[in-house]
Amino acid sequence: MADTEFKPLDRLGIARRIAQDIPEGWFVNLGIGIPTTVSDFVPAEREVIFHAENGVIGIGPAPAEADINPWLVNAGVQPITLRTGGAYVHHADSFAIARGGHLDLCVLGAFEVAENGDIANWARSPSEPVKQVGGAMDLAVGAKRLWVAMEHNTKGSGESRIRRTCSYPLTAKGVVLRVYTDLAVLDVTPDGFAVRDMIPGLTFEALQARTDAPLRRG
Amino acid sequence: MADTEFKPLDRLGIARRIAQDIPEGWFVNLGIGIPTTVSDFVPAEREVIFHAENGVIGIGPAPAEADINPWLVNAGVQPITLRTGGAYVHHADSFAIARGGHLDLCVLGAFEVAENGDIANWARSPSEPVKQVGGAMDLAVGAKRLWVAMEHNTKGSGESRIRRTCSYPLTAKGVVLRVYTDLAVLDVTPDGFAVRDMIPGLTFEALQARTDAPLRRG
Amino acid sequence: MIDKFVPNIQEAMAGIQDGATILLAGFKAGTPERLVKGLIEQGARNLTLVCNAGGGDDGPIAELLATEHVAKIVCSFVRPASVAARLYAQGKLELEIVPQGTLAERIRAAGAGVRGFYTPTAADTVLADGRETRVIDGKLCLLEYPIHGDVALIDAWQADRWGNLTHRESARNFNPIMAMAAKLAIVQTNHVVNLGDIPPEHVHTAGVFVQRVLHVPL
Amino acid sequence: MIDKFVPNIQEAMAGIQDGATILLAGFKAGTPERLVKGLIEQGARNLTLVCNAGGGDDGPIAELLATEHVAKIVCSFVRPASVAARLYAQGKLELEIVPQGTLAERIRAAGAGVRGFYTPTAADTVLADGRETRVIDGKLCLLEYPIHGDVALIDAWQADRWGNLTHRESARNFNPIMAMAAKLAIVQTNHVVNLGDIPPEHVHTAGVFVQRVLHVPL
Repeated sequence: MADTEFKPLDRLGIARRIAQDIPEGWFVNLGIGIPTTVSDFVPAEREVIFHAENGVIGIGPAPAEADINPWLVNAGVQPITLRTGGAYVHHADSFAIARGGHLDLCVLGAFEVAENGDIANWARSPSEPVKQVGGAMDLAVGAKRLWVAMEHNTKGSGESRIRRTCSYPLTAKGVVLRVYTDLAVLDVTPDGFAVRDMIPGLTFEALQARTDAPLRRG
Repeated sequence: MADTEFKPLDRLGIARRIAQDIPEGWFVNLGIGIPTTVSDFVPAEREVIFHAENGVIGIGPAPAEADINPWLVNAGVQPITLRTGGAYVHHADSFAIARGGHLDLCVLGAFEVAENGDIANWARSPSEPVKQVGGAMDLAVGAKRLWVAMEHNTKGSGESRIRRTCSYPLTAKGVVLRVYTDLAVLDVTPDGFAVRDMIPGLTFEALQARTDAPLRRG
Repeated sequence: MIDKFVPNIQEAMAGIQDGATILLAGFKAGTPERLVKGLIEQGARNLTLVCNAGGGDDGPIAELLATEHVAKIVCSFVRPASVAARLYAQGKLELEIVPQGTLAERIRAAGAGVRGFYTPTAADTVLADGRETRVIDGKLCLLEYPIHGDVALIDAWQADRWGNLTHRESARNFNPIMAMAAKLAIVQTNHVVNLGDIPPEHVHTAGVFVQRVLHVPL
Repeated sequence: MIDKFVPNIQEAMAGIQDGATILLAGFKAGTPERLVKGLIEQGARNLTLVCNAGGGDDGPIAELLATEHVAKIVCSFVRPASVAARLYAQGKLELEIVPQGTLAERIRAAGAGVRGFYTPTAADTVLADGRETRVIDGKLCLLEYPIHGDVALIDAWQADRWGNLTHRESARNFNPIMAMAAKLAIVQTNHVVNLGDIPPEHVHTAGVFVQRVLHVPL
């Protein structure tokens, strides 16, 4: 099969694909990057309640420039709105939601995901001077389900981010349930990654060729 | 000196005596029994803020019968009012106030207080089937200051409740700073009880005769 | 459309299993009495009941205990004159006494994902006999574990269809933290309001913690 | 009459000692910028700063760090392009990275009298290297200790003379829990209101946690 036969999803395409799988009624936290844009693809009439670490429950669509409220930002400190039925809580209560198992889903970006569900998303080396942990470790272990959104391969060398084992420092061990990439949707199972969906035109073999970890047909 | 020369305080008299010593601005929790009535003797213009374990900050005077609000009770489940400036919090936040060192003072009743500051106020034997712990252990270790209000001697046999060591199960060790009884005000010091005040007509010797623990002149 | 309202008490109480742990909110005020009756009618047996106190000779807790569907009660105190005290004396009720602040904190810990914590409360009392303690910063502390509920029975003043709640005055007490700590939080509310009628900064218990709501008018 | 208002920034910041631990609230929104300037003017040195993130290239945290009065920063992440990152690289700033939820919970623990707690967050990461862990219910947990502040710098929307506060929308974030966790909570408020103007069920931070309030109009 020729690589030209398929077109990888762009970042918004990954977000759109994730949005398809979120049912009404879920409480969901979206990490920074691709995940943040997932909410744009969930129609308002499908009531999904988005949570931000800084104490916002029920994030609405981004405001028009003229309607920006400097007191109201999301976890990426971008201006947001609150939808009807939302609520504000303080930081410890907000993380009680995340850490206490009350989020049906968290979607995080990552550098790498391993076939045992390990996730690495905060540093490229343990000695990295700049440590961007944020709330990822709390969300990764606390949410009922953790999905990851990321490109399947690194930009430069094309290395697989879907790995037998993570090479970067871990965010948490054994927590990822599913990965959405620009090429496929992979479930983490006791027997490793199972391919649940692929983009049109991509074959299993071509996907495997781009993937460090062994894949199973879903 | 003859015993007839002094008149022990009644329970309200003990409460009144305690109220004299509470300065404006303190946050105070009052236990059940004698302590509850302390607030009646703090004039409203001296702003002392009373806290109840069930999440009330700023207890006001008892309501008239016609004004009873069944949603508003104190830790003894008696109807209360809230004074202007008061607030409601939930039970964990309420005990965060108590346990986190935010109360300037807690006044508890007790069966016994020992010269090292131990307090026993919840059971007469460790095997007692009926255990009335409530919030006393939290308050005793959490408040900045613990004062005790109680009769100096037991009703029947007249045994001293001011003791070298407590005979009943402890509520907490080494936490009492001061005891207000119907006979005296005693400070707990590194050298044992120091008499800070006595009721009119009572001599030091007569007080010592009624007290198990050795006393020092204050 | 998310709608957590249930039409009747049977649906509110559906599925409660024998052996379940029931968190029952209330401190006199704020006790969901209709739900307690519903639990009796529903008939689940061998329950563990977690509540502030063991109740009296009448009232909702006494009624529930009198059915002998409760095997164990976890609370901060039991009155001598109470159904609970008599059942305990007869060996028909197991009893776990927890200081009230520790009880609140253990419940909150369950809701917040805290797996254990150290508190000085009760550390130097008989309640710590045979249990794990450690000295932290020179203070003897007792290791306490979270109290998770299978079910929480919750009282509210107002509720909307997302399960956002307000509680009146001191009727708040254990309601917000017990809702957090249970897999299934069942609410009885005096008033039903439209989504958005509770201002987002005034929500006392966020809908993320609530699964079912029954309207029980005053 | 209790009156926690101070007339100017000098009195607000008076007495902050060299070596103090400063809890600085805010998540972009809710940062008390006037108080940060006041801290710079006040001139205390060798400070430990506890805040969500290390700030950027400008803004209040960057300004404060640039004065080199801060010896150590405790936060959940540091941006590569930031004053904090550069000072750290130069060896002029000590850095303690704490997952954001653990940070919030440690601050709340300080306010609530919790002496230590176990959390799965970060337990299986390099942040746990050399630290105490234990398995609770099959889950690896990390022992965390409270973060107490000597001073908290707090932002509010409204304040009354007892120090009761409201916070606007997501500007609540760390403000209520940092006020709880410090010996001296200094507040800047946009609005001054009369006692009682904040309804008792809508107080976000109770006056019991607040020591000084400075009016800083919008």
